[in-house]
Amino acid sequence: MDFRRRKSLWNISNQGSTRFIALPPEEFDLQTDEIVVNMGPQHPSTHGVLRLILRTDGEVVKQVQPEIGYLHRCAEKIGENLTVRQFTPYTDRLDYLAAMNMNLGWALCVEKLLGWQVPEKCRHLRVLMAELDRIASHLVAVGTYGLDLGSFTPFMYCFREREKILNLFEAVCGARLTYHYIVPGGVMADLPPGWLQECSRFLDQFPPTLADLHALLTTNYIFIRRTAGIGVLPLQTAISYGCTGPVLRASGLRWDLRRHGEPIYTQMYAPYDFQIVAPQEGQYPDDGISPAVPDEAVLGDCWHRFYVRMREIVQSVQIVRQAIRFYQEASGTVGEPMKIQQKLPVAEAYLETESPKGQLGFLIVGQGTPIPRRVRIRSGSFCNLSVLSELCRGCLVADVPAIVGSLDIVLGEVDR
Amino acid sequence: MLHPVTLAHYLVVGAVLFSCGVLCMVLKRNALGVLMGVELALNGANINWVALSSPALRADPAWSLGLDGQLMALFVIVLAAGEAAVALAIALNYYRLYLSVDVDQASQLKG
Amino acid sequence: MLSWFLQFGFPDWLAYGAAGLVKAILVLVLVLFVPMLALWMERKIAGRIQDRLGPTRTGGRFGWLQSPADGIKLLMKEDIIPAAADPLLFRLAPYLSFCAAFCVFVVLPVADGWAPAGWDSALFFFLAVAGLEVFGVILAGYASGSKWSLFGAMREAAQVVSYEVPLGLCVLVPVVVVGSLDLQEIGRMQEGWFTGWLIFHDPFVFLIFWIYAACAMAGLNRAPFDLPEAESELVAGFATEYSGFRWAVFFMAEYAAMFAWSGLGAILFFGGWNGPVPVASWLGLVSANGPVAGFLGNLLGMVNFLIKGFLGVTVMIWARWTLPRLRIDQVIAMCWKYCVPLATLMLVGVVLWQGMTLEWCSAPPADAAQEPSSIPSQWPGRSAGSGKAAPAAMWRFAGRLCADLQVMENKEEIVP
Amino acid sequence: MSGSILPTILFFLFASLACAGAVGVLLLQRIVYMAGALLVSLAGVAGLFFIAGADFVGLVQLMVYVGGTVVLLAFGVMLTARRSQPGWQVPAGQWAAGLAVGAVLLAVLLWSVLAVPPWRSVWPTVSAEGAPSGGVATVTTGSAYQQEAQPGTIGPLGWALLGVRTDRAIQQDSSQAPLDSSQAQANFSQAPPNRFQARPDSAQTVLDPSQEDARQTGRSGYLLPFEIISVHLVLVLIGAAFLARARIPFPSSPLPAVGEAGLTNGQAG
Repeated sequence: MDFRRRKSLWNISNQGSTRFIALPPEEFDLQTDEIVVNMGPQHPSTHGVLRLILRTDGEVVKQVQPEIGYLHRCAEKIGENLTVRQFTPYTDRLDYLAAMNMNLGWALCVEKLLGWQVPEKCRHLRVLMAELDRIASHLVAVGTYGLDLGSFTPFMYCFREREKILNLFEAVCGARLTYHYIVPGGVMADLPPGWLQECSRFLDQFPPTLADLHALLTTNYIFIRRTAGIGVLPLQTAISYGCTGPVLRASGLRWDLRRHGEPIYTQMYAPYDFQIVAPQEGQYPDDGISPAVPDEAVLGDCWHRFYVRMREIVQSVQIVRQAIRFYQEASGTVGEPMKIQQKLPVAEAYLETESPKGQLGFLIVGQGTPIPRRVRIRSGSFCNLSVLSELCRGCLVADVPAIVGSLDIVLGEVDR
Repeated sequence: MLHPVTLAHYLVVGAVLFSCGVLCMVLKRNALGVLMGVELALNGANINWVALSSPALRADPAWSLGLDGQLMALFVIVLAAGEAAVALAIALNYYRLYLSVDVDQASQLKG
Repeated sequence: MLSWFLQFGFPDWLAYGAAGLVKAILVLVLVLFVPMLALWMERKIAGRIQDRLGPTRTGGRFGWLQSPADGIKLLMKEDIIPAAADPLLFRLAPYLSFCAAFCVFVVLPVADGWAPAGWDSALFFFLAVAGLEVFGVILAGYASGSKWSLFGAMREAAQVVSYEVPLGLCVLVPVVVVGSLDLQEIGRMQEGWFTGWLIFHDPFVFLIFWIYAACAMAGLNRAPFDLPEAESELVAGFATEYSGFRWAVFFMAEYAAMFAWSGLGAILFFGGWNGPVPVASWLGLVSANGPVAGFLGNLLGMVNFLIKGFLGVTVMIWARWTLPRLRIDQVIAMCWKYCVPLATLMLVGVVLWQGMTLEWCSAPPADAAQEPSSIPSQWPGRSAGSGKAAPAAMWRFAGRLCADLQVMENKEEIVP
Repeated sequence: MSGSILPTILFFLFASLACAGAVGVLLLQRIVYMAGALLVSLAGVAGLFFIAGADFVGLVQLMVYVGGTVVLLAFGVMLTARRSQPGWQVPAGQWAAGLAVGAVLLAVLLWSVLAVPPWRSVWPTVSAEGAPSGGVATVTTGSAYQQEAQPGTIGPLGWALLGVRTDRAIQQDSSQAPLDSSQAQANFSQAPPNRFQARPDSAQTVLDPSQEDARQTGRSGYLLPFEIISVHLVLVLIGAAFLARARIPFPSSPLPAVGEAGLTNGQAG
């Protein structure tokens, strides 16, 4: 047990021991005894089995050290013992809140390795599913963020809408959490009849919920006071820690792999019209539903991270609407799932895609057999979590859930 | 002797509280314990004030303290609250310096 | 009740004891009944707010047996005391909390004359005893042997002790108007139409009510001020290690205190047991028409009071399921930076308002010799006014104030 | 009413609570238990105040002392109690010496209390409804706990803090009443003559009203002390806040390593 800790990747000390760094004391605070306290792994607001070791002085957090690995399931090692087709369901278990995006990243990476190209209809169907799941994932992020701040009702609203998306997914693939729908070579099955109408109906009735969420959270004064100016992540720090996704964009960088990624990924999104949600000089372009930025908000704080997700939901709704149209207009098939014993070339491929939590990268090293020599997963949540101890230094205990929630991590993806 | 409660009954209770308070001040090493002793002693004194002013115990106007006693008790209570706040602040500062509230360690001013 | 017992020739201590016992049982019934109903209301209202139904099955159509079912479940649960806990204090803490919540009902008049103890300092007793509830929570937090509990207890201590100050100032404002700390007297002052309620008396009382509402919620640790048990930060705060019956006792104390504070608000600002329309006096249900009519009128008044109290509870439930939680520094800052100065301002304002609307300020100074006649006989300043060597100005001041308080008691000056 | 045993029962209940709490504070070793015992003791004292007829003082005791000061103390205990336990035993010799001195102190106090016979005797009391009306004041022996008849102390206390002594006026009336009846005389004469009876303003002296007023100018209330104490409290508030937030660096404390942090979790004491 001790050995594992000494080998921890999260040894943030600069002296090579696991002792905490001695920090200069805060001058103007009621200093008393310092407590070392465990937040997690069984804690309501660490979003799973994350363990945070807090060194606190009263309510002031001196240092936060994340301890991870409680959900480690050797995903990469499993990938080196199965064929790539067999490993596809395992990618569902990485970010189980956005399993379609996990499937998509894996499928695209395998196709890149094999040099395959899926039919146009399949591409639009994949976009449709990926963006619907992005909505679902962001709804969980937004709802649980409200929960982290003590507001229960938005959580119920978010999950009510998410249920509708899950119903759609269930109609498509029979599963509500681990879909295994987007597979290398195509998708498992075409849409059932009437599905697109159901989806359109969902998209029509969904935006009022967003307005509710904006009223209950985004523009709520208490919410703003709890999030604005808290956990400010400067752009340079975000880049140097490898933060991606909404966390990076909230710090002001207009960077989205759907536009800036590799061709095999960007060509999927090329026909679509959507904004990359990132504040430019603290402001966002108008999208018709989102409220204005409050004065208290600072670029890169928790409020912006939350708000970027809220706006990305709007953009995803827009993409899904377009995808429905493109899918109906496209001709051809939705592709053919690859054979289980499909041999891989002796080559390697690395592809990053834009998952809801951040950039998701898969590395596959083929060795001429169906089973790859090496599978490596670059997880967005993991890199985003790494900046936590930087963000939490000197904050209050109540801010820790606020900051963790704003990073929107999923432990399945962090621990893999 | 026990049945109608007289002034002496109250004064005996006050004496017990006062003695316990003084002993606490003397015998406790924890600064907060000493503080509690002070509070006890003040309460013992307060009982005397109130008892000597009680219309039930001493009704006649010339011998009773009347409201004077109750007012003094009020002032004592209020000042004790202030005293406790300051003493607690001192104790916390002391704890910050020495990581202890043992009054025996506070010997820096000893000649 | 006391005289009823005395007429049978009981010794007085027995009569006192018996009367006290009967009253205590009545209060206990109220204190047990109120949390049951409030809990059911909380479930139903929360459900409706969150687009759910709440309990529907237990006990029929509205799930009205849900609270007793919960109570039975909690009673049947295993009694767990953590190994690190201090067993004595851990057991003691819930009862201490409940006792304080129970004791405040002793002075709460549910109808004219229907208070277990009608006391001329009832309001002060209420404040003093309600402040003792904090002890149970502090002891629970300390004795649990858990760091989260300790955090919760420290928050509770800081928060409740802070909010006692603005609460004390808030209740003083209606007291200045009425001139009595007796809750029954305050209730009697507001007889008649709803325009006679104190909240409509002058702008300062109207404004102070909102401060009172906010401070009462903060003093009760209700969301958005539920920091001592903030479940997303402190797991469950002071109640982390509690389960089963002991937890239920804490819970009952919380709900009983909620009702007590909203009942106090009803008495201080909304006429207490007097309905908005003087139905009881129209129907002749006053004690002047005989004991039966008086009893029926009081019954009506009790229904009025309970409705007002539960309306207050409903508002608290509404706020809880709508708003995010504040942070501890914001809660304390709100107390000291906003509530205390505002309440002080309102207090000064209402004193000046009373001074301006009273005739002794505007009327020319009367002849000193005539003054004693205007002073009511039961006011002690009467006899002293005749002395020529006395500090005449001071006695005149006192005498006039007495006279005006008397005028107000006769309700000739209550509505300006 | 004079034979009522109820006040006596209540007195002994609250007195035993107060004394037991005080002894508990003295004898208990754990600081948290001491705080609990202090709570019991102070609450008992509040009860004693109630049955002595000082309802306002009792409530202030509950509110300020029990609800404020002891909470403050408990707060301090929680902030500092983590490593204060081991090696804190006061030596037995000091205990013995302390207890001996305390016993002597208690003995002296008790002696001085019991040495004054009037304090041990039951006092003549004036029934409250009789006196202010100027009618025939009935003088009864025995302690009169007539809470219903007493007007309450809040108003008079408030007046006194504003500088107006209304209670003195009542007592002036009652002193004009025929208090020096034979029964009262008899009662007084039971007490042996001592210096307490030599006070010039004893009850037997019927004062001239104008003279009484002249005396009242000298003790016309507590406005000045009230103001002084208010200012004092503000200063205390500021001073305590300043002290508590002083800029003294926290010493580098030996903190547990991360590995030990996991093991020591959940143990607050």
